[in-house]
Amino acid sequence: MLSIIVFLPAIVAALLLFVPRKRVRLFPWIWVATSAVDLALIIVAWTGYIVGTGTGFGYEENVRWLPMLGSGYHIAVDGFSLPIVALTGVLFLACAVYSLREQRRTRSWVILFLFLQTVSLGLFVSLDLLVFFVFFDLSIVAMYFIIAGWGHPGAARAALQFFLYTFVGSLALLLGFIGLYLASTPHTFDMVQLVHQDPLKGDPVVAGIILFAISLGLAVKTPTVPFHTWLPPAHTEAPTAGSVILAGILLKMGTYGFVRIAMPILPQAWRDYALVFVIVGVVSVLYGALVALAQTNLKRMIAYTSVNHMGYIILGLGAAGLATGSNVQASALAVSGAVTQMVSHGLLTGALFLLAGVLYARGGTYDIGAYGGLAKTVPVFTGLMAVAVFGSLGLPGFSGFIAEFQIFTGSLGSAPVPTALSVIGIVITAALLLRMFQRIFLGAGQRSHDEAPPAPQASMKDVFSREFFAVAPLLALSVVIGILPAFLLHVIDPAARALVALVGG
Amino acid sequence: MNGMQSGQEIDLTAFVPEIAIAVTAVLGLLAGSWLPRYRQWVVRALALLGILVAVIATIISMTRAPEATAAGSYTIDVSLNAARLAILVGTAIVIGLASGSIAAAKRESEFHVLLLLAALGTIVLAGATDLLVLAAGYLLASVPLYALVGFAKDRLGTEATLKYYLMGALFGLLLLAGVVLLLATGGSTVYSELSRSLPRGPTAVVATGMLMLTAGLLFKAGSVPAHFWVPDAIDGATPPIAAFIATVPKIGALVALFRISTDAFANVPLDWSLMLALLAAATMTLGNLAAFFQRTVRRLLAYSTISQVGYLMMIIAAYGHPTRALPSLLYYLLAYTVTNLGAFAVVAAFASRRGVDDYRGLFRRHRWVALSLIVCLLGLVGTPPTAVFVGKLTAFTAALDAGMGWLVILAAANTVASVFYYLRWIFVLFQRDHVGPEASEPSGPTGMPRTEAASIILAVALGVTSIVVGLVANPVLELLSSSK
Amino acid sequence: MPLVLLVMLPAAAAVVLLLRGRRTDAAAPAIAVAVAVIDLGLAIVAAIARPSAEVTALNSIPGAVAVDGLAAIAMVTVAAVFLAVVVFACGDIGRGEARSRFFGTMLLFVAAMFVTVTAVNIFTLLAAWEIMGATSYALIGFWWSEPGKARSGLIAFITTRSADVGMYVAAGAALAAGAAGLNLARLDEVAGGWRDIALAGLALAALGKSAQLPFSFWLSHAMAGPSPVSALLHSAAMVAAGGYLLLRIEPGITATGWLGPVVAWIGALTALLLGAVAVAQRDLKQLLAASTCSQIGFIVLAAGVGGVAGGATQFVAHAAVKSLLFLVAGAWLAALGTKNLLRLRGAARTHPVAGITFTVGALALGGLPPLSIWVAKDQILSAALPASTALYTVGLAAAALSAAYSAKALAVIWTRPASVAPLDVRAGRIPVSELLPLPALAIAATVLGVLGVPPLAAAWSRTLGTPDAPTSPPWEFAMSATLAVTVIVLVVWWQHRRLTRSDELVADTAWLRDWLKMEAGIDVIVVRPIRALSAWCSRFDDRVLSQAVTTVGSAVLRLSRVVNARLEWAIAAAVAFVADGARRLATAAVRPQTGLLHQYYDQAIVGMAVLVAVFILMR
Amino acid sequence: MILSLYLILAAGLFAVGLYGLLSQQSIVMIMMGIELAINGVIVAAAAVWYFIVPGSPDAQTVVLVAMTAMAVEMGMGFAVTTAIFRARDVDMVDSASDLKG
Repeated sequence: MLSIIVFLPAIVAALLLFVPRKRVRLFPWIWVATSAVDLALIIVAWTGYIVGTGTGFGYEENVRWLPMLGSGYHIAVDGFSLPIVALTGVLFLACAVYSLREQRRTRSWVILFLFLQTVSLGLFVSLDLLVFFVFFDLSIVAMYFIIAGWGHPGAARAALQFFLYTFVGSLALLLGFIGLYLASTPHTFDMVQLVHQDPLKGDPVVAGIILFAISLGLAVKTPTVPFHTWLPPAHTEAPTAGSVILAGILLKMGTYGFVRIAMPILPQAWRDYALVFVIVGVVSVLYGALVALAQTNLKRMIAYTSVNHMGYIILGLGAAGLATGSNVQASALAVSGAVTQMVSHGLLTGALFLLAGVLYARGGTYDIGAYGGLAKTVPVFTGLMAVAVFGSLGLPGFSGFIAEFQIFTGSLGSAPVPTALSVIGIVITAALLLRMFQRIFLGAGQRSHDEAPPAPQASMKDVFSREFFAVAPLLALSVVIGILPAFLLHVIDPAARALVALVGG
Repeated sequence: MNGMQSGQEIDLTAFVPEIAIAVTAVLGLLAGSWLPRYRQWVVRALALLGILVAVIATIISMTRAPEATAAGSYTIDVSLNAARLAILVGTAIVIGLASGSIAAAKRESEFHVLLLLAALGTIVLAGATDLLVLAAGYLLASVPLYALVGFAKDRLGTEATLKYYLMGALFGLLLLAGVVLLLATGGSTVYSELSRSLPRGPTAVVATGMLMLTAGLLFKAGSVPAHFWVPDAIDGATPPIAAFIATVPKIGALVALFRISTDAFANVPLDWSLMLALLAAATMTLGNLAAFFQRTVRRLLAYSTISQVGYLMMIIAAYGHPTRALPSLLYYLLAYTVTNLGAFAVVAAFASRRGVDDYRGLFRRHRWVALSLIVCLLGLVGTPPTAVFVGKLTAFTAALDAGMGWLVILAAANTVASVFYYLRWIFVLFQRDHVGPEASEPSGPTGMPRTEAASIILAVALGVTSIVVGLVANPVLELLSSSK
Repeated sequence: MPLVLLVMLPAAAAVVLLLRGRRTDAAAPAIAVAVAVIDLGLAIVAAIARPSAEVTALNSIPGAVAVDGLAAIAMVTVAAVFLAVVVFACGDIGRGEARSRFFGTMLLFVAAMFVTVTAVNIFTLLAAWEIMGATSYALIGFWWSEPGKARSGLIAFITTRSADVGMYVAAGAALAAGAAGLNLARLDEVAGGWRDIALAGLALAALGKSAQLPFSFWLSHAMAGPSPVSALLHSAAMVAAGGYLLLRIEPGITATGWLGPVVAWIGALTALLLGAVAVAQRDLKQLLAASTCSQIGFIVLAAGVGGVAGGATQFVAHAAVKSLLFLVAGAWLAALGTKNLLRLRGAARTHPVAGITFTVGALALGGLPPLSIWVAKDQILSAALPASTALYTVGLAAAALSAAYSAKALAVIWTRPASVAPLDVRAGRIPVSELLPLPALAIAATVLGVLGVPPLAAAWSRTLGTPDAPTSPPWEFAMSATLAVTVIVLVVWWQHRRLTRSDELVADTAWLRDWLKMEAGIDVIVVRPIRALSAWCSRFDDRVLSQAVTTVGSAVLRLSRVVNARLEWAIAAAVAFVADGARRLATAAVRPQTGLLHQYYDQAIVGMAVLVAVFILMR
Repeated sequence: MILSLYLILAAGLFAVGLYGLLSQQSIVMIMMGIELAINGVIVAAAAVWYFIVPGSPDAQTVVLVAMTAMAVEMGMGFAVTTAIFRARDVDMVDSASDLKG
């Protein structure tokens, strides 16, 4: 079941390689169909999971792949992976719908994305460090080609920077994994066994080193300050769908790695260094918000808000490590908030990037200053953007609020001052997002701007149906989570409690 | 001398592969001198047949227990068998690559004969457990290659062969000197004897002898400080030969180095492991750095092979933990053979394109070749799930296990650096859309010579193989770690 | 069930209207009115039935609403005022406008307000609270195409939200303190620092929403919105919600011990200073806005000194009065196209209905006995008196000021315009739909005073579940009453004279001049100081407070620019440095490959020699 | 005692040869140097056989191997020289330096 979900896109991609180029117009539709089927399967799996145990691992598959190296093809879903797998399905479907009109080398485009979907799904379900790493690296490769092949003029450089940066991270990750492998007896890469063994209980120094290596790898991917400098150029140069997947899925690989690997396998080390993560989180929150406030390029701005939103996740997870005594239950709230934030950020930032793409398709520039008073000409677009903006500034009724409220509430007990500081982040975020919204859409009309030639706005078309149906579902989903979060949180909660039971002091 | 008593009578069946190759070579020579030029393909077929026989024999001998034969001077065990397989398969692939350019050329038969002899020498190198056999193997593996590098007799080829030959001569000299020194201090040339007697010898002399002996192997492997020939020879030779000298001799040399380290040098009161680690570090770093700004694909691949040898030496430096190191080394060698030959196959398929930029837009016209090239290059980087990734993984594990963390960190850093130049090549493959029309291409979609079809097919096949070998790494590893 | 309907109905209607967009513009008013009527009914039902509802939201934190005495009162008030405002808006928001956006947002807003008043725990409260803020942004910036409108909305939203930070912190603190499910009612049970933090956070959020010092300035920006919006925001919803929240958590506030006085003093000072500001205003809506601050200040004061009953009375009374006044002001704005006091002169005469109702409202606002606000104020003051005399005095002064500004407004609108250039009557007919709600509100403003009459007051307190309000000594009533009356009379008389005087009356008699002496005396003794004080306060309010905020804002901007420029650059530079070093090394690494064989030889031999040396020395 | 003399002789030959192949630029001269050095090796091997491991065939074989190597490399060397001379009539290594970098 799970393997089908994971490999269906790749199989389709492989088949597409044999379809003659004449049929290229079919490709986007095939992609849409595939993603839809995959999503349907995921939903089936979700329901099955709830109907079944509802806790622990479901749909477990464990095939001996490299017993010599104590590694196997071990996959399953649990409260952490299931929501993100679902998110993956949704976002890829949205991208598929959005790129129905993709003209440039459609064939490779579709194949790459299908491949990337398999890679992402595989990473989120893998319970084996090597399998995780394999997918982790392949995701970098695929994204490199997407950025380099379809990006804006400066893409080559940005792509290379992205690749080198994240590749360094992945190697640090690999070294950390090897360290875990050598530390465990019997030697194994299997996460479940490693959690069971807790190999480095007695050796804080080595545990610290390994945690550092792993965290470095994940932090680059997440990204947290100060490893985030690859993100803005990558986003700015990447094609729209690429940015969506990059922000919505690939960034989650980092944070997911923390809850899946770093915390449960190295609980003691996590406790010892939790404060570091809390501080890194807070810095990312405030720094990201401040820098985003100064941006004039829409995509850069959204990219920096990603840094800010990821910061909340790190903060929550770090606080879970600091929790003691009565706060442990609270930290369960923080962890589930962190996971919720992953989903929420995926949906909302995905929507924001899609809308940015729509804007670029109209105006030909991401420069905020080049627009003004668009609400007159493109009401529907304006409405969508307004919803996305309010959602991602954490307004109640959207998923973002559910996530951030849980994180703040759960973290404050364990880390009062950092949390209080990071709450300020939501004010700054609100200010900058609304400022952006007002400059582009509200006001008398477009202001004359020196650098950027004013975008053609009288002739500006409102969103096409494909664009609408790519964005609207994401926002709708975010609202559903914001109003009825129970269906999501009940899945996450057991996993969060289990994790806190491991990590909580 | 107890080696003498044991295996006085030599069991020839154990040597079937070597014999098969040798016989094929002789037959090829004879046949080649009689056959008219347009029938010389017979020799090629003959060579392939001989290789096939040798491969089968090797597979059979894999089922038998390891044994030291010929007075303990030649050991047939899993490492030799793995080396045999890699070398034979590699040679076969090279023959395939050459089939296009060499077909019906005059002296085709000599080409194949020389190739077979070089392969034979390399096998001997891999199996030798006696310094003399090692020296003989060295000569047999080197001399034919000198001829092959200059086979085209063109301006660059002759220069390449000149440099290759002179470097080889120098390091052969050093190897002989080393043999004599070790013989003088150890009183024997058999590894098992040496491992017992060397520790008692005068350390300085032993150290000198060890290094001089190793120098020869370093030359074959193309490692610092004997790496100077690698870029020039690979650049000057024809692509098939370049593929051969960049891949096959290294197998024998590295296996021999591992063997001599474990069997002969293990007990010497010197930090041999650290010595090898330093050599590995120097080699991988220099190879990567030098590759950074190479403009022609052959030199780029040449330097990348140097860096790969560095990673392999990292495993050898961990010879103290053979249970982990040996399978890793052999697996890495297999993976490296497949992947590297795959990359060279692409080069052979498009021999007209020397510069990296000539590959602009390849993805457009030859999707499959381009894909397999990408696979191979990313494989050389060590991207999963290609074979080299598993190799690198085991290599890192072995080195960490041997407590050489610094070396692993350095290797990781080097891997990152290597990404830079591999990606530069890969990126060019897609670049066509940024530059103008297809007219700017050296060879249009149809303009590609028919004769290179073999190389193209091989390239794709090798790309696929290097992924498959990565995915089914486990049985291979189990096979390789069955002994020791 | 009625509770759920009460919230869901407007919410659902809002969603429909907002999603359909302009297509439902025609139907929007009708829908809104219908919903408002039903809601009023539901509110009354709920107020009697006292239902409660709960949905599972977060793990261990439900979204829960329930109706207790305070909530019941607030609900009914909100529903009533909302109905009035919506009816008014049918006329005020013309056909051309994006009606469905307007009414949709209004409905969303009121739904949020209902949740706010009935929220059981901080989670529910915060959710509704923030939605209220966001919708207020949308409402204030309703005319987004006009420059500055959206900005005003932004300032309002951001200011209130930065105060809401307190509420987030409060939620965390409450959870850390172990208040089960962040229950508001349980806050006073838990002990220790967490409780104090939680309550302080809540109080901060409340003060921000209710535009108390030092947050007051956003309220004057909120005037950018349409009049119905101002009416709703200032009377019963947004601003009042802050006071309401303080009343709700009053037990906790008193439990902390230190928080009570702080809150009380903030309230009292706001009442005083903003009252003075109001007096100085020349713009009717601005005047009303400032007066809102000061009136809510009394509620805050009540919460600080534990006078929940008085606070609640003030809440209700002020809701009626202020919505009335704003609606009238809006009506005039629509009809006469101005809200400038001087140009509104005599408006009451040209529009009698509006004028009379306005008068009633203004008198009530001025604290004229026995109108509603007088009663409320006295309840509060008598609660403040035992707490501290100083507080009481300040409150009294504030009351006097409120008398003053109401009187000023009254005098202006009633003074017959100067004969020359009368503002033409036919210029603005006020549509019936706008007049409709006024009388009802006026009556409410009048009669709500009965809540203070002892028997009813007792029932009132029981409803609220608070101890009976301390009955203050008779002299207190007497004094406040006389104070209010005197001030009103004096100011009206003086203002009226001023207006008439400044028009004509060229020649005047000595005894009149004597009057003038008296007038001068009053001028010197009372008016000048008030003027000066108010002028200073308004300057302070404009310059210092809002300036402070703008400076903070710009400072943040500057900081962010610096961060963006310097740090980003530094990190990038570090990466670049590494890359550059690698480049150098790379070029160096190729150098040995000279192509000259004898140099290869030399290098190789030297290398071997070095290796041998190293190897030997290494052991 | 005598051994050391032989060894000194061998070392001398080796050193001279090494000097030759390092100092010379003409291919033929370099080959001469190599040959000299190999001769040194042969002498050393013979001495080792005679004085250290008499009776063992190893040392003798070394001598044989060394001589073979000498012969083979000689032949190879002249082949290469003629080849490059034909290709670009030079016989100095420093004039064949197209492949570099």
